[in-house]
Amino acid sequence: MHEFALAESVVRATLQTAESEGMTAVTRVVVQVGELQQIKKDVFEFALKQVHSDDPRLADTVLVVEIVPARFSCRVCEHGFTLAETGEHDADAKEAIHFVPELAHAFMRCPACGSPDFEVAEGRGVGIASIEGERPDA
Amino acid sequence: MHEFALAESVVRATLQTAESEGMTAVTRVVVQVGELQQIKKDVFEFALKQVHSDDPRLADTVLVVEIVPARFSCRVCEHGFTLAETGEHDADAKEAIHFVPELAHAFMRCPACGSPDFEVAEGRGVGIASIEGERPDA
Amino acid sequence: MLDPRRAAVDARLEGVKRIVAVTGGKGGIGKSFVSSALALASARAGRATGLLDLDFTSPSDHVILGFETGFPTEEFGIDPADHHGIRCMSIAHFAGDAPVPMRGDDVTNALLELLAITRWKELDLLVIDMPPGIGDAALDAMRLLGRAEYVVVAGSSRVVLESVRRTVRLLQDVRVPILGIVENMRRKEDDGVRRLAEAQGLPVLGTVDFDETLEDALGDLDRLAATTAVRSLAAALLPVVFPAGR
Amino acid sequence: MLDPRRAAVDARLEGVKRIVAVTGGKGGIGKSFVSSALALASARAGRATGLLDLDFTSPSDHVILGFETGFPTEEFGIDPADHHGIRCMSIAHFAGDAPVPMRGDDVTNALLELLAITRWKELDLLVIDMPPGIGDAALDAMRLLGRAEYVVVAGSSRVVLESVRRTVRLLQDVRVPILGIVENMRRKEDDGVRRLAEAQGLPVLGTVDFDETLEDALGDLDRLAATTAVRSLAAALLPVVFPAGR
Ligand SMILES: Nc1ncnc2c1ncn2[C@@H]1O[C@H](COP(=O)(O)OP(=O)(O)O)[C@@H](O)[C@H]1O
Ligand SMILES: Nc1ncnc2c1ncn2[C@@H]1O[C@H](COP(=O)(O)OP(=O)(O)O)[C@@H](O)[C@H]1O
Ligand SMILES: [Mg+2]
Ligand SMILES: [Mg+2]
Ligand SMILES: [Mg+2]
Ligand SMILES: [Mg+2]
Ligand code: NI
Ligand code: NI
Ligand SMILES: [Zn+2]
Ligand SMILES: [Zn+2]
Repeated sequence: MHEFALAESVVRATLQTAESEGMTAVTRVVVQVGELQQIKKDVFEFALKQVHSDDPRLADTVLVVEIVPARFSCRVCEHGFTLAETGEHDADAKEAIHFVPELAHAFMRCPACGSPDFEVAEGRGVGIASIEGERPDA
Repeated sequence: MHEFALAESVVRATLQTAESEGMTAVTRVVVQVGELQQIKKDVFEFALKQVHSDDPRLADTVLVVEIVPARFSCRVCEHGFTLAETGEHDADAKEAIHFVPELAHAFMRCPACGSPDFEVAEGRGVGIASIEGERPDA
Repeated sequence: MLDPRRAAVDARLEGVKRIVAVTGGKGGIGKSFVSSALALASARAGRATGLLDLDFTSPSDHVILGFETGFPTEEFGIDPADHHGIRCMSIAHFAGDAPVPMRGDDVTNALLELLAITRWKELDLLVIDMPPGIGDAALDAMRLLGRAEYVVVAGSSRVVLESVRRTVRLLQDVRVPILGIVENMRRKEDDGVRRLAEAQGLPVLGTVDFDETLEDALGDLDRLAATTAVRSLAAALLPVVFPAGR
Repeated sequence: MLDPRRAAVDARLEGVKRIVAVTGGKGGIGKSFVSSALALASARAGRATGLLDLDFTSPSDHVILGFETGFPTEEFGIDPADHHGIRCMSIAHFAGDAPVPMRGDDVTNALLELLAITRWKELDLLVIDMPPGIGDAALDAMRLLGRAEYVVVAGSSRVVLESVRRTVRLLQDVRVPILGIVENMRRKEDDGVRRLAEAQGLPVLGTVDFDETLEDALGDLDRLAATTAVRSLAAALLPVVFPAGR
């Protein structure tokens, strides 16, 4: 469950933003989770709730977790591909990529030319798409 | 005058594009030259004319050379700056950057924080912005 | 898109009293040996010690210290496995012996991810085996590990000296604190490293001779700790990292 | 924006009969020594020879062969200076001894620029001293130098072997031709390199012992050419690079 560490990062970053933007309450946070990292949405939602700091600004926050499909693009042959097209991977490869998505380059290959030199164009890991909140002056 | 080598690259790339797009004549090529590389516009125009291959498709090509101002952005302190703001550089530094613009990282520093870890956001080297031509079917 | 990991990095290192980053010029100079030996000596001196191998291309600390590279346990993050008192983290834990060809952005991402999820907890010393070169990995490590103090490994070959000189200039340019220089793999009397150190205004913290017995001791902590190489390295660095009474 | 440099790279290498790229695992293994020694031996065998140092972080060939690092002459591009029959190109020609901290994109750009403007003209052999690591520099060099054949430098330390194994696996993954492995800096009999080569189905092209006299010969071509190290390297590689009758 290293999802807790990621969830905690999201909460910290949210509070930093709330602080710097002078929010008195955070109403909505949209978190995007890349398909590549294979984080289970419910596990992450659970983790986010657990680490939901006791900061009052987070008391009524609506949390939206969206999974972003992974898209790859090969630097050698320019082929674009999806996660499914990279084939089946063994449990160790999946676990490694779950921890550090860049390990895709150790375990996945371009289905067209076999190169490990591809770009993860989308759907890598955890990002915060938006943070909405209330400001005293608004 | 290594401008000739760059000019020749432009001509080669132009002919490759003409070939792959089935152009019978290239009417207009817009080349953008980054300020950082300090290539003199007239020298480059002269070089381009000299290497203007005897390919008939280039016989009446209008060549436009535009200088693109350099813009830098520091990765450490996020300061954005221009070439002028990096101060005066000695002849060797200028010459090195003229050959390989990335040597800016050896000789220039962020004027705000002193770091060499900045991005050349624009105005690096030579690029072809557009190639227009006539096709038999057009 | 806001990257939440940056917010976590400092928090993950909150319980670490001191961060010593071992760098040098080119590869093969002994950065991994010095990092591993320092971590070993620190642990044997009773200090809570961590070791982070940031060479994603050729991780070596697991070979030198002989720690297992299976997946670390997950516990509200990942928990660096304890190897006889040294808490170790390396890309080899995840990649095994597969090559990990990564471009600059990938390196930045992998580094951020590791720093954001690894829970070092309370440490007296975290040793960072710095990535070779002065590209994305090294620049990001310097940027993200703001509290690190640097030890520069040098050797007396002219090839090595030229590259160490470049590295020191870069460290000075980016204004990180440099503890000093360690001369490694000395084969004969030579003052190249001392002169470089003087020219840059840095102390030579110690000299480690080339040690014929080191290779056979790799992976065996007791034998390693007894080598002349590890003992001279410990004598050079422990007093600097843990000054008397601290 | 279309990058015109890609179109030039192949043209610039048109007159080059053979491209041999020297790679290895970690740094310090002897890639620059092997590259420089091969170029030296080739030139002394009367072949038109070029040497391109692609280690932008720690360029070393100019130290080993002692060539000047002033700006090369411009002549419809840049003209690699002739150094006693070896036409040499290195980032050191431009950067002098300043460190060149570059991120991945910068490395890609600098590499493309160098390849697009350097006029090698007619060469029997161009030796590429490959960038260390398996990041942008190495991946781009492999991508852009499509005709290169690889020589892998290895050593018998366990630390080195593990990293060489990773490199060989990557070369095989990207399907570039591998001429074979050279064992360098051997200090004692040991079959680690031979076993690695067998396991990967590659020939061991030769073994170069650690040579105490090499350091003092650096920068002096006559002394270098007379060292045991350079002579055994030449004996190992010249027959492969220039098979009898070619
Ligand atoms: N003082 C020493 N005596 C003998 N061998 C050494 C010494 N220091 C390092 N080595 C060996 O030299 C090789 C390169 O050292 P390493 O620490 O891996 O360098 P780096 O991390 O800088 O690439 C390894 O095989 C290592 O065991
Ligand atoms: N066979 C050898 N005998 C003695 N010293 C060597 C030998 N091969 C390389 N060296 C020395 O080892 C150091 C590292 O070699 P180098 O070629 O720079 O490695 P790399 O390019 O792989 O980083 C240099 O000081 C070099 O002179
Ligand atoms: Mg990527
Ligand atoms: Mg840049
Ligand atoms: Mg190392
Ligand atoms: Mg080298
Ligand atoms: Ni997990
Ligand atoms: Ni010029
Ligand atoms: Zn592909
Ligand atoms: Zn700055």
